[in-house]
Amino acid sequence: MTALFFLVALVLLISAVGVVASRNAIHSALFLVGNLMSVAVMFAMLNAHFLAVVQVIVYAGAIMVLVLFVLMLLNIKLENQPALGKLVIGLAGLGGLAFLWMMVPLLQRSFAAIPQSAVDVQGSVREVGKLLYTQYVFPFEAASLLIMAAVVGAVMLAKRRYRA
Amino acid sequence: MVPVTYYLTLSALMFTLGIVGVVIRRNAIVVFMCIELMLNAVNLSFVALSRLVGNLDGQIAVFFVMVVAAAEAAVGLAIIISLFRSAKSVETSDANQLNG
Amino acid sequence: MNFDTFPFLSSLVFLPLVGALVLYLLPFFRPDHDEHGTLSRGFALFVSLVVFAISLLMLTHFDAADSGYQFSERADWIPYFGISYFVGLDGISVWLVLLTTFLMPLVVIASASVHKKIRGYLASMLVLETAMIGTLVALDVFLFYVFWELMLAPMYFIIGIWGGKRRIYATLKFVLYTVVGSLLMLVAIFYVVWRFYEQQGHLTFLLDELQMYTNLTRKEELWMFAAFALAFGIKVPLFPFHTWLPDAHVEAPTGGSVVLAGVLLKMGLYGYIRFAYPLFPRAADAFAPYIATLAVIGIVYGALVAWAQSDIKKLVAYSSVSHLGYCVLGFVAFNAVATSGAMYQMLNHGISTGALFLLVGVLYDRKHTRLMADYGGLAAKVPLFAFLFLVFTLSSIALPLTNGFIGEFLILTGSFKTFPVLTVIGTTGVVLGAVYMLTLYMKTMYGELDEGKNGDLTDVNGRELATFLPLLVMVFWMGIYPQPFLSRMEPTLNAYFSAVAERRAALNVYENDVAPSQDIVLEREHQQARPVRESAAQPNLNRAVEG
Amino acid sequence: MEIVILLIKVFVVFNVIMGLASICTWVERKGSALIQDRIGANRAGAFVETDVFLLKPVAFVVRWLGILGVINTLLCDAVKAIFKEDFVPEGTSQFMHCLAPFMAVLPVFVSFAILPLAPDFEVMGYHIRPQLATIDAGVLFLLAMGSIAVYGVALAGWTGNNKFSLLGGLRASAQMISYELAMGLSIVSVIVMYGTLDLFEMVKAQSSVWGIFQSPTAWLSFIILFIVGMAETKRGPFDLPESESELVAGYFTEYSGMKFLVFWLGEFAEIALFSAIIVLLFFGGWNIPFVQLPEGAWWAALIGHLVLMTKIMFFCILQIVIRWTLPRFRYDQLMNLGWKILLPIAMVNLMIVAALKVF
Amino acid sequence: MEQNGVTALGYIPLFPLIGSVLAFIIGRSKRDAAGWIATLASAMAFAVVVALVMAMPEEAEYYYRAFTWFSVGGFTLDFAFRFDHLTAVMCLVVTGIGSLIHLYSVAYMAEDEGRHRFFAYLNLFMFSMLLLVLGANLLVLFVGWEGVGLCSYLLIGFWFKNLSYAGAGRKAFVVNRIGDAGFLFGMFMLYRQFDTLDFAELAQAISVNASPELLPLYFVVALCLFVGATGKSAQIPLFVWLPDAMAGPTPVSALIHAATMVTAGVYMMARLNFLFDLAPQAQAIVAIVAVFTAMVAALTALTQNDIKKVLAYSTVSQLGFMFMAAGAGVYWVAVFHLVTHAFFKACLFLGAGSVIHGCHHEQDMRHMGGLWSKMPITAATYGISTLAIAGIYPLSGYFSKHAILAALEGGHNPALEGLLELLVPMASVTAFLTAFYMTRSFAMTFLGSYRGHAHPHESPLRMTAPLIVLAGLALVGGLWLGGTLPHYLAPVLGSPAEHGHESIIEGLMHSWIGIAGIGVGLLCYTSLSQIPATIYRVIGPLSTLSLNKFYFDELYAAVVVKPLEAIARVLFRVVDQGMIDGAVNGTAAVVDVSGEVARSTQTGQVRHYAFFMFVAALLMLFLFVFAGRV
Repeated sequence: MTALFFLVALVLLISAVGVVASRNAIHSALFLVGNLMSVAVMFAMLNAHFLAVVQVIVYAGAIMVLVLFVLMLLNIKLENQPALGKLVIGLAGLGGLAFLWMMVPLLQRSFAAIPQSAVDVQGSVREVGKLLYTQYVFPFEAASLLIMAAVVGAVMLAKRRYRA
Repeated sequence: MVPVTYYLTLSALMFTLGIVGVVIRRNAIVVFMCIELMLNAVNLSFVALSRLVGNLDGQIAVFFVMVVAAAEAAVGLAIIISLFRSAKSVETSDANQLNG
Repeated sequence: MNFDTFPFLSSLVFLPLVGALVLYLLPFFRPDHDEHGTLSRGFALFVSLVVFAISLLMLTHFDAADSGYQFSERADWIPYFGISYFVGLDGISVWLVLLTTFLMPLVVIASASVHKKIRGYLASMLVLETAMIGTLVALDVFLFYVFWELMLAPMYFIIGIWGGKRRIYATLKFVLYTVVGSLLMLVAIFYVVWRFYEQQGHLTFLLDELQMYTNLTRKEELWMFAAFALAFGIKVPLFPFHTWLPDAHVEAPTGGSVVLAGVLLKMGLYGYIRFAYPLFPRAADAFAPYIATLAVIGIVYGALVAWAQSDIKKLVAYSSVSHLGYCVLGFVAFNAVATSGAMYQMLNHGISTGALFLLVGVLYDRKHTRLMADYGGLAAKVPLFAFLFLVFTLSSIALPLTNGFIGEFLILTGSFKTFPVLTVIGTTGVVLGAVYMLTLYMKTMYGELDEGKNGDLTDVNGRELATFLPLLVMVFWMGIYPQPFLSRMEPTLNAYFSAVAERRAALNVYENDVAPSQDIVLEREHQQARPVRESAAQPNLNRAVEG
Repeated sequence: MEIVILLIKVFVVFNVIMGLASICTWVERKGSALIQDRIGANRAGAFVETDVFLLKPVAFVVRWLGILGVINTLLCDAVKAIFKEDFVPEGTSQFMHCLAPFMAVLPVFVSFAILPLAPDFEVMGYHIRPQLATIDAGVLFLLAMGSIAVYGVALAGWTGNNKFSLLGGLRASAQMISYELAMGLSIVSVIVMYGTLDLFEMVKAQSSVWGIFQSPTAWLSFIILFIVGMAETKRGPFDLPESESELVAGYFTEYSGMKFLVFWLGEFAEIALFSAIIVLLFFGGWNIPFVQLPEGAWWAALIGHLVLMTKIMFFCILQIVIRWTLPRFRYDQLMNLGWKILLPIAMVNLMIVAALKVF
Repeated sequence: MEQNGVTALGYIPLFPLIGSVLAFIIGRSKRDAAGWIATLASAMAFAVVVALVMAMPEEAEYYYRAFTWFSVGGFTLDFAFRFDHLTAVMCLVVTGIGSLIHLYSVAYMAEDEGRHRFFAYLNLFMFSMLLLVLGANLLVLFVGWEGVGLCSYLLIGFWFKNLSYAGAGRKAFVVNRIGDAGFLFGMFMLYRQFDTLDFAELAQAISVNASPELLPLYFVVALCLFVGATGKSAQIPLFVWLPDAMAGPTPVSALIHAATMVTAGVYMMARLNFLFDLAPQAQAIVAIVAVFTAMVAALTALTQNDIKKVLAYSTVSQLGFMFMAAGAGVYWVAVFHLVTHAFFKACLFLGAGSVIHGCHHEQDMRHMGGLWSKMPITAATYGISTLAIAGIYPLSGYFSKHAILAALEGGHNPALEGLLELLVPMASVTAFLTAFYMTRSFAMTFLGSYRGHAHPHESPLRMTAPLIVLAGLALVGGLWLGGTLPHYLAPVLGSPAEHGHESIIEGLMHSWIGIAGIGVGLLCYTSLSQIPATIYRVIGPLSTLSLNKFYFDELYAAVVVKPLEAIARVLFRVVDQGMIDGAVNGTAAVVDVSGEVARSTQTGQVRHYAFFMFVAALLMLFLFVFAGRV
């Protein structure tokens, strides 16, 4: 199990680096798809099956398709400007390292102590569905409203305004 | 059973990459993708912690994060398209009219 | 209509405001808006005269022997914060109110030279009068501050709209300068009220209560007094803060200058008397020599710079810096003779400088220039004007039998007791005063008349004379027989001195047995940066001491 | 031991897919010829002689098989595809160009994993359940794979580096996305009907009566699913993306050789996939009406499998027949059908099924 | 002293005040009436004074309290008058000579169209002078003191069309004001020490605590008051305004700069004799300054060509003599000389006035000469007065001047011991010079041949009558007053040392200085006219020095006036505009610049904003993580 974990983790990180580092937007999009897939696998390993599938459907299936659509429609040329100066990359990297340097020990300290709970929670569609429609029904409806708004917004924004 | 700290460290790494990506990259869509990356990192830690704690709330949270991410993607990309239509390029550095 | 319950002060304060409003609404009543403003001028004059009449009536009912607040009216304004509408009058403020109501009609008459938007001008004047009387009679610190700030608004418009060429710069500088000072004062007021609340448990803005029960340590007192001193120092143009005055005067219209010099400058010193000294007696003593030095510098500096001026109005402006230097020196000397001299000199300055500005206004209306070089040898052409100008010049350089002399003599005699050396330097101001005023008089009035430029000059007309006659009478009356004025100030001043002395003693008592512990407490608190400041224990301690 | 069973299962499933796909290609070519009253592909003669003595028996077998014509055409196609020049249009990245067909085909193959091919049976002491992966989410996995398929098409269109293939790719993905909705809803109504997500349980639930008769509107779901199936495979009346007169061959105009073969096989695999889904969901999978086979017997499982296969072949042929009979949709009719007809009906159907389920 | 006293005292100053107001108002329409109203008013005042002097019992003094001027915090001050012998003498002089001069100036100013203003100022002057003299406390005296300064300003600058005359008026007023400042210091110190300014109370308080440690206070107060006196009575430091004061009409010079105003200083020292007696060193200083003033003034008068300037310097010199007497501690002699000087100096000035009037405003002596025949009365009276001032025996000048020299030698004042050998000879030399320049002026105007181009004529009776009266007083005054004055002033100034009655011969013997002066003067300016020319050549630079009044004016201008003007300009330009305004505008500029800096962070680049957010988040995290532990 841990071997699988490290493998998937590796894929995940490589694809993440790929997203950030690749010069061509399409490549980074594909890397992101790979990343999302590996996250889905992670979910599956954590018994969150419903989430894994939903992750694939929502992220890989819908969002990335949109991204690819946009990329292809706008036929983004390669990043013609030179990559940002060394200073900015260095600085950002430094910031990232600092963040890690602080965050990782913090996580270690705060969560290592908590014992692994006995209940082996199963993220199956049934359990999640049951919980979703009983306890979290209000947020669920709110989410649907949000999506409605997003759709209307997207249409309004992207609709080509024909000169009257 | 893989200890939870591994997952958290992994998500932290991913999150950092996301942030660095956002700060470094010039192309709006790549920035958008990096944000998706960060969101995924958060989802991962959610699920890991929900397993640690033993109830499904974490997973419900991830569900809603995905909903929001989807909505955000729709609107974000619409913006990028309208941006492209006006600024003829998706480089964030070109869209700096709101300065001064 | 028995007069002991008639609300004198409130009517004095709010009548002009009502007048201003009616003036504002005038065009709605009389659609055929009178083009050259005679209707609005007449109405404004009527309002100001009524207010003056009421103030005279009040004066007759003013009991000279009573040292406390008379005609006081009190009502809760914002009970939650302990702010109340508490107005009262005593020996200190009675004559200043009279001066305001006395000058206002003259200013309105003198407003004939203003032609554009006359209604707005008169309305601002009336609002200004409300603010001025309000400031003088307010005994609630908050109410005082409200009127204090309200004074600025109309003045801003008067200088800003009807002023000379550089009016925007001048009025902005004037307002900003004063506001900065008064904001510091506001902070100080809140601090004092807060300390009062800490010690007494309830909020109040009443000056008397604050003065009686707020126990401050010496360090706090110094800071508070410094804030008050700065705010009032800017208003009375004390030496380093005076640069707004010449600009404001040069650019202000005649009426604006008269009011600004006549009354507004007195507010600063009145502030010292009414608020700064009673609230912080010990700090006042500590600051007294410095303020006195600044005052004397102001006298000599004002006189010298006035001598170097070529613009008449600027010369008179700097002369008022010098005259008010005397008033401050007199007050800071803090003994019966000097302080009553200072208060008397405030009235004189109001009259003589007010008259001088009106005179300059007369010249400006005819020749539209304020430079001395443009005039010369006018005495032959306009003898009556020359005579009036002579009388007011003499009053300004404090010639005996004119009002200036009494004030100046009292100030110098009184302050010689406390600051001998400073008074000696101050007296040179008397000589320098004679130098620049007579130079002004000589350059404008004597010498050859240049027919070309000033040939067509017309002498003072009836309207203008109407503004000068009352001032003339006051100059000689206050010069020859000042007793009625002084006798009304006397009891209040004595009570005032004893109150401040007694307060100083009480604070010293509070200082040496309670305060030290409190200071240590303060120091300790600062070190540990403990968020919650325990102050519960203090109040009962103080009450023990007080009781 | 499980690994071995697993491997066997994988082998079996792979063969099923490839078998179905290749047969379909042949059926397509012969069927369309039959419909259009012409002789189908018969040229791919198997007339092979060889003077090498050793190879003679092989040649004989090939000639005999050739008679059947089926294998022969398939072999010839395969051989043709392999030897054709593998052309990559310049201007696009070579990697992307190769990646596209696989991204298109991968989901289809992966989807077969969850399809149960026969009732479970006992053999040599092992209880074998002929379903490659029993995922808890079950049918949802199908939906997931459906949405992944869009990538392949989109990428293919884009790497073609010309306006026509790009437009073709976009139209194809747009079509697939819009019909996914209807598919999702109809599958959800099925899930509501059976109460489970796992296909195996679904087929079990149909042992008594086929799915289509279980609830009054089941036939409606069947029809929607069938239409969506046609649309997803971009064939039949819905083959707008690749064969529009002006789009030349749609998104895979630039593909030739092996990559074209992958696309083509993928397409037929998809036909097989959708017929399988329809059969499993609505036509009782391996259940023969009114006949109750004994549980667990290996021969019963074999019969069940064969029954399943015949049903799937029937629907494949049905689809192919529909393709060569109905005229092509106009793009707006296509979208109109997808969004304004199928979607509302699917929603109503879902509501009715849910209502029935509750009361 | 009875409380409200004699209201008549109030009338004395009241008449000139009413006269001044009436003259101004009525004069605006009827110019001539103004003159007569003014003269009438001063005459009536004179009449009241004479009546009071007659009615006053020997030792008594009148006191009249008009009203309490102001009472503030324990310091009450009444507007009150005192009338004792000293005041009586001064009032007689002021009102007497004043009325004569009014009469004279009615004629003198006959054709000047601003004469109503002139007479109003003249009466106002009389009012102030009477206030000064009658004042019962230092403050009322000070009121009169400044009032007189004001009137001299107005009268000197009467012909204001000429800017230099106006300048002279201003100069007079400013110099007086400087003196008054000194006077004020004196008053403050007295008030601070004794809380009162009333003469009676002061005298009583000072006599009570004449303790040694107060002596330095008395010295300083005496000096300050003397500074005031120098301002008013034109002594060394502050005498520069008197010569320029000649810019005013001649009657003004006669009244103000000869008889009344300039003597105020002497009167003040006489009035405060109890104070000055306690400060011998101060008196010594007074004497020294007086002698030097006399000497310098006499030397300057030698070379003046303007007849009024000569008389002006002679006044300064004679005042020097009066202060010598006061400095020596013998006040009645000072008053005696004051009175006699009033007589002959007024007569001299009026004579000069009638000469100028006759020669149609010609003031330069070089254009006169030989007027003896044309203006006999003026010449005669002028001659008598010249003899009087020179100190010839029977005339008043001799008695007072002789008394001064005697007093100086007498040496009542201990502090003067050492200096006497220097002072007495200087005094006598000055007396000789006085006689010399007076005869020079007499000779140049009246003797020899007429050098001017106008045709002089005798002045009308109204001008010559006062001349005759004054000349008569000059003649007989000395004898009469010499005897009666010391006893009359005894109650106020203390009884004088008795001195024998001289015979005529002794008188002539003692006045040898005067005779010698006149002789030499006549010799030089009648027959041997070339002698003065040669003398001038010999002492060349000295003469130019004296001609330009020892450059005092230029000195003051350079030392005081110019630097002050420069400082004023610098203060205004550099300090006011530059520093303070600079600071104010500076803060505004600072705000502006900081605004600009803040604006530069808004680059419009989304990346930058993202980065800022990231850094901020890092900081927050850092705080969160490490705050707990630090």
